[in-house]
Amino acid sequence: MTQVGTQTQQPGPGRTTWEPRIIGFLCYWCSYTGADSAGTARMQYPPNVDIVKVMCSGRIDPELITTAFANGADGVMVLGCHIGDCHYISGNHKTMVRMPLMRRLLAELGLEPERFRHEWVSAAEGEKFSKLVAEMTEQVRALGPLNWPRLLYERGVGHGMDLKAWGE
Amino acid sequence: MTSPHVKTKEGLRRISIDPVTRLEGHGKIDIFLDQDGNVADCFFQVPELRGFEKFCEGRPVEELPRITPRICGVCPEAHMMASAKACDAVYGVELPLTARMLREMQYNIFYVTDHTTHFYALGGPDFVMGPQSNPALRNLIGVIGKVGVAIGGEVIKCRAWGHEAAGIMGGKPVNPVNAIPGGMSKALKPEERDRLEEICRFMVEFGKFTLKLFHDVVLSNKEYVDLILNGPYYHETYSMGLVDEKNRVNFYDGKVRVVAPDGQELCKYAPPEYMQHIAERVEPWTYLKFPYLKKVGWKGFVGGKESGVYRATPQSRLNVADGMNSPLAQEAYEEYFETLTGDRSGKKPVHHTLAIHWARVIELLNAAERALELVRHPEITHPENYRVVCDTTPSEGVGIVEAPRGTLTHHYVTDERGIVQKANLVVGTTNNHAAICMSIKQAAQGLIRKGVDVTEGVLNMIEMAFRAYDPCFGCATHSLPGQMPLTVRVRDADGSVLTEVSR
Amino acid sequence: MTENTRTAGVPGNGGGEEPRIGVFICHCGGNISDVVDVHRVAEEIGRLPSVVFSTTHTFVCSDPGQALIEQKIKELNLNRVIVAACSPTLHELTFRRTLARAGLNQYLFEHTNVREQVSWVVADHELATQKATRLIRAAVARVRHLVPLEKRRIPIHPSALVIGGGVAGLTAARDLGDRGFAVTVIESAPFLGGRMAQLDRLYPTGQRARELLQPLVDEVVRHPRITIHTNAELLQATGFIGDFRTTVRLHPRGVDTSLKNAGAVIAVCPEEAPDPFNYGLTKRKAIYLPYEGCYPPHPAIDWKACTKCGKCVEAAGGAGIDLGGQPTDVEIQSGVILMAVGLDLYEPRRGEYGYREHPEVVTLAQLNRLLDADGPTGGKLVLNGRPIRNVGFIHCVGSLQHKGIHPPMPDGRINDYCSRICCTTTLRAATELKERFPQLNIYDFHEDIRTYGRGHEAYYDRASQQGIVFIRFDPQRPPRVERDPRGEAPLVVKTVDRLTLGEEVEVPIDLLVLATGLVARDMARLVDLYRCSVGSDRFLLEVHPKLRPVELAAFGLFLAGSVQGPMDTVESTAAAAAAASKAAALIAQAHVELDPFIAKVVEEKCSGCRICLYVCPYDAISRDDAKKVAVVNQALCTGCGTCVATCPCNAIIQFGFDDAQVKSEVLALLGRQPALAVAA
Amino acid sequence: MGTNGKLKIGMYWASSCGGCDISLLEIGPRLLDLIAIADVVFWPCAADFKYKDVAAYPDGYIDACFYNGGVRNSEQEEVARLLRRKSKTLIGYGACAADGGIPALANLKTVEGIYDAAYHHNPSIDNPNGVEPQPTYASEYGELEIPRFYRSVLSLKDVIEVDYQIPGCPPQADRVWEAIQAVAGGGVPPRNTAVKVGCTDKTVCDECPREKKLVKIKQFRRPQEVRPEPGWCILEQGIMCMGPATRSGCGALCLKADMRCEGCYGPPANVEDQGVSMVGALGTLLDATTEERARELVDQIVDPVGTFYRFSLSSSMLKARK
Repeated sequence: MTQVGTQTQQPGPGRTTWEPRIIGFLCYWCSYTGADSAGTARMQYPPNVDIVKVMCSGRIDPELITTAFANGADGVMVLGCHIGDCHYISGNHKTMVRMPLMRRLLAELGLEPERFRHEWVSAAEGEKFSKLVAEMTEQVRALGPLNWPRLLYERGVGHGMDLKAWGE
Repeated sequence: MTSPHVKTKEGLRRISIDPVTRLEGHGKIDIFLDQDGNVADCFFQVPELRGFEKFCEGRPVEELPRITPRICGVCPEAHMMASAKACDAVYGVELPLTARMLREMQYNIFYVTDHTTHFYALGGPDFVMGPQSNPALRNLIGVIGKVGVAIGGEVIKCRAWGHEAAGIMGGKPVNPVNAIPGGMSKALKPEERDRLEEICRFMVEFGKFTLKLFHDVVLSNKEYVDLILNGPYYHETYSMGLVDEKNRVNFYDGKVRVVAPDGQELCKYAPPEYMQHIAERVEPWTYLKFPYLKKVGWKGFVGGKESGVYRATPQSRLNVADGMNSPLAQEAYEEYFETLTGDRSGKKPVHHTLAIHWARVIELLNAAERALELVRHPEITHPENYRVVCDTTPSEGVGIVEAPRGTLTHHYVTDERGIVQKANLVVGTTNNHAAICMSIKQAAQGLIRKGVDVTEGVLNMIEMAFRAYDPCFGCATHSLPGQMPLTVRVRDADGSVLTEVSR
Repeated sequence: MTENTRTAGVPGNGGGEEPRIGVFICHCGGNISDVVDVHRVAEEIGRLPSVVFSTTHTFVCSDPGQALIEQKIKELNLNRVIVAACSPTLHELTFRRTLARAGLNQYLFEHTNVREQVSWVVADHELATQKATRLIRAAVARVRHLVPLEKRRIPIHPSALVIGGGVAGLTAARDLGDRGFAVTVIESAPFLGGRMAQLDRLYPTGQRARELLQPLVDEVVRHPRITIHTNAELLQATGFIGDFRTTVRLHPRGVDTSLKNAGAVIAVCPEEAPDPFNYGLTKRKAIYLPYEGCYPPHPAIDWKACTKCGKCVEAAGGAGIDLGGQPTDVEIQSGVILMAVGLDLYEPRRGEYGYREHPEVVTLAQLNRLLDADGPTGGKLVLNGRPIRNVGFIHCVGSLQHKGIHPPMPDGRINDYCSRICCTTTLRAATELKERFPQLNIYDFHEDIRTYGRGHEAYYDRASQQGIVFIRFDPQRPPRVERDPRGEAPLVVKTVDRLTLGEEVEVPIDLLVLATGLVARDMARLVDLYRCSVGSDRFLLEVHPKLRPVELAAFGLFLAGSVQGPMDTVESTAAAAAAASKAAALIAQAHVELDPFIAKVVEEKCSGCRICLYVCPYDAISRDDAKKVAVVNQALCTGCGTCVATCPCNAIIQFGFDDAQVKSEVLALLGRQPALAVAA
Repeated sequence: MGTNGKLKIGMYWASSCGGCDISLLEIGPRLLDLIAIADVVFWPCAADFKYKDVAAYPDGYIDACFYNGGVRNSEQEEVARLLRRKSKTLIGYGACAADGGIPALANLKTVEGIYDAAYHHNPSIDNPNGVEPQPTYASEYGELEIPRFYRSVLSLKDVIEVDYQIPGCPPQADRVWEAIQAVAGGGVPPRNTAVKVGCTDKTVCDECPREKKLVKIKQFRRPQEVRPEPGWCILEQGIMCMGPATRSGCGALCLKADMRCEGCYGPPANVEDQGVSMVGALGTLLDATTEERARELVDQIVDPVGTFYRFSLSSSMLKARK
């Protein structure tokens, strides 16, 4: 199953061992710019977190998070402006409420809480960003592959489910 | 569909009353014949398990009165009420008079609706049309044809009005939502009350009519009375039912009374004590458990004073009670025992399985009378007392009501936030599971013999033993208007089908 | 350079037709290509369905690079373009314009960040190459769902409202007026000039503040296109960019220009109140003029202090004074609004370095008033009669606060920022003192000294030459101010000097000056009325410090001066001028064009549940009760997308970020779609 | 169509409670209208037809077959496949068939846990030998069979292709009748898409008579803890009402009884996952401006998964992992 995840998640030649596949939803004005400043400062961090940009963390529909897990993500990160620093006044207040609730919901659905992380990263906090990515990558690596669709399939859920994407 | 490779012991034939499983689901009868063609053994299997007891864990206790009714959408009120009473106990709250009356009234109206369905659609046709009559007519349509279209209209009206009443009180006609810890979710408005009284008045008339119909069609028919009294439909078992402080039948509240086959009281327990009196056996060949009387003990599928097998049916409820809580039903109650015991002193109990139908009709009338009494109570529309607000710390509680199909027990344990940690449910029909197996076996033994053709009529008479209980395995065996389709496949030792009879 | 061209597909310009995607991967010199195998990436991406062209280029942002994009769009009928290069914050707009020049809708573009977020942070070439491939593959999936968008066009009323009559507000007003726009200035105080009027001499030139302010005020008040309202209170605000409607309440001044003998009239007034202009060092009458040459030139009445005794009316002979005036409300229409409300000075807590416990402890602002030739003491340095020998300055009072050491402000935060102007102001004052009173001993207690501006450092040098003693204290152990037990001087300041490697020092002090920092005004009303973004330092927050430094996120709102953070007069006027020119550029057009990335309610999907009405920070969503659906106001919407995540029916979409686009991106990143190597 | 030009319809019930069949009876007098336009060729609880009859029907014989209940064991899956073959149009009837319904809450538990509660550790159990039901059991006389118990409750569309679905627990009679007419009339929406009929494309809020005051939730309350103010939005009063994230069609009956919406009509149209849709909405409804307050309010929510997915766990994005 590890191989399954790996082959499709890591196209091209090279590594065949499993690598955590993490989706990071970032707000544009703070966290995405924060990621940029980590780059400008040439801070090295693991490549496992792929960034999806939205204008405000308040746009991060919980459905996007379940979409990521349901389609094979091993972890999900949600990063937004610090409270009080929202470019859109209070957009991140919604994030501030949704994410803890999301965390509980995911746990009750049987997902390790460590696979979901929600933090505030300002445009200036490139270092915090790179640290978070490194931490997240390691804590997900420690948990091993999630591969939710495969897992549900084995549980007998969704007999009609197409597992081709997972190499079957 | 028992698969062809199923092995049967040398020299035995298997009769599998099988589409019960397939089409109504949830019920499957296997009859094994010995070489002489006599019944060797008989199994009634319930292939359904949904795990409510487990997934109630983790739910907020106040939601169980809305979750557990989905155990049975035919008698959701029974679960809602038992669950709500368990919740009251969990919070240790005392209900105001209005709240208690609202619950009991809603429950009695439901009783009328439910018993109506069973008598006219399920049990009745056998008598009205005759047990061996043409199956195509042995159904509600047939009944209507015989006793008149007007009556059919009344039957449909009774159900329709019953569900209208449920809607008025409970929001949804099916799976109502209005019982909460501490009472009901809303008060009864005067205009709603007026409509309910109209409905209840009608139901009392309907109950009287139904009882008269039972007299005219059944009791005045020598053949039927003989079948009831002398057919292969007689077990002596313990009886169980809920009684009020005057030992009168009460469906909503009271103590559980159990009497021995000879009528002596075995015990009378309050809900929290149920565990000292009831235990449930597990058998590997069915998903449904077999409750029995702990004090007497489990001796297998046998009747008598030594066996813990008991029945919780309308007849059982009459057996354990000293009377009814409404005048007309009381008259009927006395007549019931006089007729069946032939003893004017009102000797009890009776054990004639088919007479359960009669008891059910008496209960129908009783429920209607009781509902009318309650709807007329001046306090019923009190704007405040329809509930209390729970501010105590929840812990543990047991709630018991009489479901139409038997004593229904809900038992919850919660944490201090009222989140359910453990749930135990002893469901109505389950009480009768062992007895049903015995009744079917007895009927089969009485009816299937060497040389006897297993005809459709024979099958129906086996089924009558079964149907008398109005069994509700996920309520699947309700058939409206017809009856359970049956096929008997007679297999030889290799399990291959020799003959097949269907209807 | 690698080219992977496929010519299948239907030509077109986005919107429904079969996508024809062109991908341009930038080497950025070697910034990207030294780590990422851009050729391999281009090759793999070239094999994705709908990608008809994929290539690499040394500098895609260069003229030849852009020319290549234009050429390929035309040549291959590309209807989607992806550039994988630096961060979109830098060149997204550049490439949008490129598309526009090529006649392709500029929003059929996606900018993938493979420099800041790949080549600069992932050393391993293989991993970097894989990551770049993933990100671009996601972009390919995303652009398939792009549709052509048009900018919003909103008509502009060619006028501006300036809130605040200080140096920033006045500068901005003049610049806008000179450009020919109608400008209204509203000032809450009865007089113009703000903080600057209270200053004495300004670094770096040492000129008198009011001498610089005077001509600006004259210019503004004489300006034909500028209307001024003093005593003006913000009441209501509606509307949006191009057509704001602001209602202000004009409180009565009590005095008008027909008053002739102001001096005599003021003299007869029996009521006195502390004079805020002198930071409470002196008192003033209930009818007063703050300083010589103020504007308006005629007095105002402090209604809190006035008892309406009528003495002034008698003295004035009945003319020019009205004690019974009522406020009037006026509505001001404007296309844009400039925020120029300035800032406040930090007021030390009682007991902070002995403040308000020892009369010898004053703030830097108060000292400036004392040094002022027109000040309360006519510039003489006396403090309740005593001659002064030792003067101490303490820096960073109310600034650079440290968690755990400084108690938090009422809102629970600490002022961890540098107020920027205090160091130089302190040194300027100290050097002036030393020049005017050479016998003084001056001690400068600081945690740090920041003289960052042009000519600022000169003050430090001069101070050193003048023998001013610098003592650097440890922020963990700030100076303690006590009564001098030996009575040599009223006070003694005890601290540890880090410059002398932790030597304990006790300095006798006659006058202790606290260099208080700058804090944001209480702008609750303003923030609420105009939906301003506020930073964690409580100052208003610009859209982007470099890209859009004087704009607020809500369209049509500009930041003029120190409302945005601590600034000296130089920076304040510069910022104001910048805001004015930005605003002018906007209202010079008949229409403004805004990015189309806004929210839209899909009516047939909306249940009218009203939940989105709670969410919009800009009140851009209302409910059409007739249709029972929500409606988004295009001009008010800033495109944050919060309502999209809120709507339980998925009835709200955000152009450029709708669910299909974002989800397809997620799926592609996870290796779902589009399937790899379809036509390989 | 039969020779008499009438529709042939069928009804089956699987892992459900029977409420669906009752609800179909609730169309009452119109039952006769139904008989007028359709022959019931298979409806165990309403007419006398046998499994072997169905097996004998040619494929596609039944014009419209209503299947209620989810799929929890091998038998129910077999029947589902059989009926799919025999039916031109197969309709998933009720919340269980459409989204798993309340029985799907069992997916939050392991089968071992379910057996443990049912057969081993509940207080009234007397099971000295630790017996559990077995798919096949060798009795003294011969082998007995019961269906295999699946590890999860599946929605019908997880097992077979479904043409239409009618949501609700149970579906409300009027809506059902409309749906039957629609289907009988050739079925307006395209088939084989599991498209939901017998409901509207709005949410329960659309039908709810209660009014919002546009105040945010300051504290969550449970039904037994408060008497809701009549006429005012239940959710704004802090009672976790699923109305905003629930498809309409029921007529907001529960709210008329002063109870919160349980969500029985499943996710709104255009929404895949009922639970996260509710989380999205709640994000803006809670009265929190600090993280502490936000956490405080979130902690007040009891049993999110059992509340947000009470009827739709089987059709949710993540189902459950137990």
